[in-house]
Amino acid sequence: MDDIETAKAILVIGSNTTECHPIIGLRIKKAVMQNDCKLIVAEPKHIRLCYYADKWLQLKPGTDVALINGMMNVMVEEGLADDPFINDRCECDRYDELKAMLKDYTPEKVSEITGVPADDIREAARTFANADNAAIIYAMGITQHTTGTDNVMTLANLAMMTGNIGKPGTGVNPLRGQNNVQGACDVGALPNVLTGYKPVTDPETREKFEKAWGVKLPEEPGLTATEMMSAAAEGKIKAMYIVGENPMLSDANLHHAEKALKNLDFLVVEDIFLTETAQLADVVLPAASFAEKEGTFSATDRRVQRVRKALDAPGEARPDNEIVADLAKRMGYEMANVEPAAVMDEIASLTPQYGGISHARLDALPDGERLHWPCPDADHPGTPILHTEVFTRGKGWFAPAEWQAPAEQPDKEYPLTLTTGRVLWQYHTGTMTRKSDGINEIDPHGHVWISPDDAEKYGVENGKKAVVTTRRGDIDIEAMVTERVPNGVIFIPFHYVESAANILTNDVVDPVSKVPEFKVSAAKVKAK
Amino acid sequence: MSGNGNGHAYKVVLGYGTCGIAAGATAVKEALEQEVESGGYDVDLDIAGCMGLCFKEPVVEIFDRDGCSVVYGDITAKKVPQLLEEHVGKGQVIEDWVVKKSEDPNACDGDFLANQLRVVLRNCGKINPESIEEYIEIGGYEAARKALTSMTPEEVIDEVSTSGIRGRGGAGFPTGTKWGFARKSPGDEKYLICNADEGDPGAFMDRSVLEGDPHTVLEGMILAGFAIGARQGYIYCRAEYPLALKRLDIAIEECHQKGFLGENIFGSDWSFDVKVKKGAGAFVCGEETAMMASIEGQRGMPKPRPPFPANSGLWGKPTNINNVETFAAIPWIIAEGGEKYADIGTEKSKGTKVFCLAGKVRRTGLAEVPMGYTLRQVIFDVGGGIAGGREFKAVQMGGPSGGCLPAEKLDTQVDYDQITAAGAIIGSGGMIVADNRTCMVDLARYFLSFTQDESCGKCTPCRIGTKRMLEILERICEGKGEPEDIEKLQILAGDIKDASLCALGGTAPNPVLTTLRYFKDEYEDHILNHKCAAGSCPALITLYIDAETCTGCAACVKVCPTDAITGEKKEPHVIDAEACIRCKMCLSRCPSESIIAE
Amino acid sequence: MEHECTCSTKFADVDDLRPLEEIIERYGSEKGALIPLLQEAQDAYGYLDEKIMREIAKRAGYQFSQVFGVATFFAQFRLKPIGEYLIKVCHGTACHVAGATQITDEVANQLGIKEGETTPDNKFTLESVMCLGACALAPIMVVGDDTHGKLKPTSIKKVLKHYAGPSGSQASEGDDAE
Amino acid sequence: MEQIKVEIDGLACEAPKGSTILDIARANGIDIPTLCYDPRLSPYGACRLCLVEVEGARALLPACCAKADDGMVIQTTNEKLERIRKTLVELLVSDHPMECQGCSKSGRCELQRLADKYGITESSFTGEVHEYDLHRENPFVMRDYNKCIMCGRCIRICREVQGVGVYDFVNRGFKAVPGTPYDRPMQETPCEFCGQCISTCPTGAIKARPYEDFGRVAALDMLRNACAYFKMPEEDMMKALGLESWVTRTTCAYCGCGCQLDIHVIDNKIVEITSPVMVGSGQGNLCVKGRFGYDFVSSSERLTRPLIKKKGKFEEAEWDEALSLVAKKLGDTKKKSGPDSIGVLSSARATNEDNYLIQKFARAVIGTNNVDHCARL
Repeated sequence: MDDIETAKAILVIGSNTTECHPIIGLRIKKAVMQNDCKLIVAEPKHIRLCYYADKWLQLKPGTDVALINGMMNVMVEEGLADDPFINDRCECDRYDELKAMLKDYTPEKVSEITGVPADDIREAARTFANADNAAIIYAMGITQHTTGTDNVMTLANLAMMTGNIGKPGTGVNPLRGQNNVQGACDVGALPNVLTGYKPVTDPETREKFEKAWGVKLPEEPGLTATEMMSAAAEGKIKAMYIVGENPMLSDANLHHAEKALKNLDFLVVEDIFLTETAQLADVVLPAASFAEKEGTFSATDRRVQRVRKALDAPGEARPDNEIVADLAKRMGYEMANVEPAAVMDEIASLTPQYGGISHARLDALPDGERLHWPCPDADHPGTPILHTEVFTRGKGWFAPAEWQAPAEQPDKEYPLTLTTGRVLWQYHTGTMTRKSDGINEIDPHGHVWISPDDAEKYGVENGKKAVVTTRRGDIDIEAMVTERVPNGVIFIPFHYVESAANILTNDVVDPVSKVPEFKVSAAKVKAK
Repeated sequence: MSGNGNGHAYKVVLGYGTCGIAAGATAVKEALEQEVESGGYDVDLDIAGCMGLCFKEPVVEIFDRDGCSVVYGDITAKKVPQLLEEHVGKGQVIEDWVVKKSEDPNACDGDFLANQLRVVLRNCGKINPESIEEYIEIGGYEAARKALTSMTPEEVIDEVSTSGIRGRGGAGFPTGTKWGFARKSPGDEKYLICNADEGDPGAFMDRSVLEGDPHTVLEGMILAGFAIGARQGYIYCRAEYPLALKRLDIAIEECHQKGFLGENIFGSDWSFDVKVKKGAGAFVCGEETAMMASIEGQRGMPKPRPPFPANSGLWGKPTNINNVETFAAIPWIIAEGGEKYADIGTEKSKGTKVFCLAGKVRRTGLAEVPMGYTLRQVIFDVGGGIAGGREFKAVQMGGPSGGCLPAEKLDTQVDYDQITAAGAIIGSGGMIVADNRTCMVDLARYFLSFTQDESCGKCTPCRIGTKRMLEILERICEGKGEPEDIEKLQILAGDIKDASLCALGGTAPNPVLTTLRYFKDEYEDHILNHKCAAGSCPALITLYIDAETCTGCAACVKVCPTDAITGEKKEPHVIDAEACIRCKMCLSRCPSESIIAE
Repeated sequence: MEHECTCSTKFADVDDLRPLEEIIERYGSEKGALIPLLQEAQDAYGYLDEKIMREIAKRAGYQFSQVFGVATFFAQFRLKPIGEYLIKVCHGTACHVAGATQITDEVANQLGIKEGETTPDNKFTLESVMCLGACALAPIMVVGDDTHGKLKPTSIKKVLKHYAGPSGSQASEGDDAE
Repeated sequence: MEQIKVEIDGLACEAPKGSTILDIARANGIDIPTLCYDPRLSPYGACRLCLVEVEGARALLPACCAKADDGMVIQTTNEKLERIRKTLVELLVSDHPMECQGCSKSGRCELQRLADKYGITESSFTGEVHEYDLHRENPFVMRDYNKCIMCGRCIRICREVQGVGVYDFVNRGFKAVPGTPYDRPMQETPCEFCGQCISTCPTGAIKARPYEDFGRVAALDMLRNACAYFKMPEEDMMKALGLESWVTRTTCAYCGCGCQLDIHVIDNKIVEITSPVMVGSGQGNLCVKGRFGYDFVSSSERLTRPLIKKKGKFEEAEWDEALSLVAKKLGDTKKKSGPDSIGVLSSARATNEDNYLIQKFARAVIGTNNVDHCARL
């Protein structure tokens, strides 16, 4: 991420970077303000980055694939693609297939789908393609769609087509939603892979871990979080152990989540607060916060950094490692040394990417204290930029994707498109930020953002309560009448339990990633 | 301009610059127009910029068919009918009103002009500044045409280098060298700036040139732009000079029409244009980096140099900045040759310099003299000595960055190095003459309060240092000075000079340092004896009425804010020293100058 | 001298944004045009109201803080309304030596206001300014657009009288130089 | 990269071309005092403390701005330079309330350090001092411009780094002061409360208010008063008291940018969060959450004992009881309905080590791959 500053063009799509990833936002701003970088922002609502943008493409929610295909159409038509890179580094027949598909995505047609003027699409395409090095930054605005996987593939197509892979200031850069999403995935907190993304279905992998752990391991991939909820609702999952998560505010279609959790025979929640989810639990285990324990986080750019204990946990709260180990012991499994440093050594021994990472090494590093994985051995300096020579899988693989409309379209009864997200002041379900007095003084409650025209149309007043309804349910929330959202679109941040946006969101998921479509639901609004 | 080629018997030219207008030239203009019309005189009426005879404004010059002229001063609307009737009607000169006659240059006050050598001011007062035709008629724009059509930029720079001219804005850096830097600095986009932000109190030659001969400045800029490779020029002019701004706008418009500015000027493949930027009232914007910040739309705060503007100036591009007087001399240098210019002046200071004579001198106005004249020549031969027959005490040169030179330095030659060695600077060329009623401590305090007021506040020494110096001086003027204050002033002055970010702060202590050098006794008098010998510092003087000359008119009584003056009508009055707050309001009211401050 | 100039121009009301829009449009996207924008806005409205500066910031793409910073840096900009006639007493060196302080005192005395203030009838605003470059006629002051030179405290009353009548009805004879 | 050689105080130094004199000096362990310098910002050259003498140069050069040329011979200290620096500090002190005891910046105030270095307790140049009102109208940023030394760092960091521009200088000369237009509260500006201005302010002019106000200050006050009294930097004082660990370097638990935090703890309470300058992804910059969002750690609502729901109500329990119950219930479910009837949700906010153990627990202990976290949410 440090090299973002050197990019000469940046496409930010589906990411309100300055509010959700403020420090990466600083890097983007620095690139624009001090290094003459051209910034293209593709985003339905007006975000702060728009002030710095050369081009703001105000697309309709859920039309990202169409927009990017449109930009690529322009690049092909105008000969702006990086042909040497494509010939050298990518599978050429796949590129031909992509080109064939792109023919239909003329700027005019795309303009109809996305609402972005055709000339803006052309200009954005030229700006991006003509920059020496151009980076793409995306976040949940790309992934939280039924077409999330297509969205990501399409962005990868764009980066490969322009040769913007494997150099400083380029790449397709996902911004992870939470501090250690990257790390949780790296160490196997996923149903289909073990650490280092090794599939559970691979016998060799299993054998390695079985040997290390001394037990037989299940062969079939497990259920994802959203599937577990459905399975719980159906009675297939009977007990759950939830550590530090709050699906009762973060899941799509909360009424469904509530039903699922209440249907469980047994629920144990381990957290630092009595969250909405913990309140449904049979047993609640008090955990230590990040400031009260040792360990590591892996940031969004694969930067592994230390977490250190700064103070003692309150009362009898215990760090997660001790609780899990204690529980395992009571269930007949002795976890060897669960001191965090020893655990990291165990991870390193089983995970090639983390092979050279240890607490001792991180602690001995001078300023910066980071190692980017892959870092296979103790002498390896880490890898800040991926794919410099070849792609992980060899030749670059273009995956053409046609645009598909979001699962739920506005209609007569629900004429508005609801999209959700975060605001600067709050974080996720507010477990942490809403316990901070100052932040609550500045940002005491949530708002539904609505355009002045729509506000008038639906009789909603600025600063007054409104009722927002979708097919899943309804919430009361204060209205903020603002030109930052276009007509036909409303936005609600999801941090606030008293006006929980996820009561409204659609729990239909992307077929591959299983990510729900938080970003698009059909909704209606009226004054309360 | 010489003669009047268009067939009239006389040409009557009215000096119509800011000084003239302030002295009532507009009424004179109307009267002239009305009288010529009603009297049916065979007269070509015209206006011109300031001739520099500020002490005689409004000024009217009348030319006959042979080009002989008579300059009349102190003309009012009431005098106009008589002037036309006598001079134009009867052909008789009104001797009492004459300032100068062309056939007898030294008569009357003519020696004011006769003792000058005018290069920069060569056209001021002679041509109508609002007419490009008049400028062209006397050879204007020939230098630019010659350079653009037959010289290389390097040749232009060489010619300027040969002339030896040094920047007239104050620092005295060789202009040719400066242009050479800008020329050599890499980059296609370069800028040229004309510094017309004449901020030094007491200097007004730039205003006079812009009002009297704007085309000379534009021609100088065209030459400079060509020489360094800049296609865009800016004139940064004070908003306090509305007439100069108006005439610049007219001149630029005329140039566009003639093809002297814009694309492919003079039929060459060179393009150059000029935009006027109006200053917004900050002395510090005379500093190059602050001026550029201001043109860029920022607070006018200077930046450290290096990088110098020649490498990284306006919008980060190579930029060359010269002041009005420098540009005004360039066309002459190109037309007449650098060597001819170099023949004038001293070894290290070539050419002429315009000084603004003001203060307690008899003849105030613009004096352009060859470098090397002595101060005595300027003040006494040109300026006619001290007004009111008082005694010369000091001359303040270079405004707030300069210093005060005493009588024993009157024979110093006017030349960058000698004036600097004496403790002042040539600066922009202000010369304020002080007589024995000017308190030198108060003058130093005045300049400090000026720089303190104009400090941008960026660097520590200037922002707080000059403030503390001013506070010490204020204490001294109020009679509350301590003996160690002089040492404190000296420490602060030295460190502020060394440590300040820009020239404003770096030169701010100069007025204090030179007054300490030449008039330390006055400081000591204030501190130790609580006396202001000049009778200037209110806290240190007493006012009394000379009973012998007082007529008892009671004019003073009416203005006294504390009713401290009493007396019977037509009898000598007295001032109650206890009640008197020494505001000196009465002093200027007294028709018989009977009130004395000591 | 006569007063044909724009001394008695009525300024636009700050609630009327049309003159400002015209100014902003004229400068378009010209780089670094903040100072001329403020100058023209002040010419149009007589001073820089918060509303006007906010509008300039928004429309011309500046931070409001930057606009305010510039407006408070330069002496020319005024954040408060002024009277019909702005009186600027020059305090350049020549004027200082020639008694500019007494001139300011006298004007203040005559009008019953302090430096920087406006008379209750909104007729006059008194300011001290740096050198106006007419040093040879020191001390001088400018009323509206008219320059008055070689002043003495005794001549102030007469000068002010010319402007004191109802708006635009100044006395015709105006040669105040002595 | 092209290298140049210079001599600083007699020491031969080598550095990449384009380095400033200050860069080279600091890289070689030569201390040049500064006040308006922050490596995060473009050089400014206003405080004049870093003036150095360069052989052959017409004037003293500010080391923070002046680029070194090959072969330069530089003196960073001599009698003249030290005299100037002393005068400058005295001038700053002459308009600064030297009430260090009671100022929470005591011990890390850059002006205080310099005043100590030059032995200045009060200025010999007395005169007018500013009397501004204290600004404390928002919950995060407290401004006391009487302590401002006009280095402009707050203005520049807000513009150059945060790209916001809450402040600019208002007025000029001695009257100039950084401020919001019309002195409006910061909530009425585009302020994002990132606190970058707090992080760069060299004196007590801009401070973090939460750490001033909320009853956490008693111990800190004592510490800082001690620092002021003994004229000791905070770190040295902590070391002297044997409290090395009071500042802990860790990684922010919010968005995933991976900013490095220094958590300052006294009496098991977080008293301030700062970020080390030029270290980690934030380079010393944080956002409102990272800088001010850690009240929750010491919240009274934290869970402190295990809870077991009995008859629909939570009751506090011993760890042993709670864990035994969980082990039994999970074991029973596994036995009855198979391991895949159990789901485990780990946390994207937990550490790598904890996540590893949790998935290991699911797979090795329960025997299911039903383990996931909220990556998708």
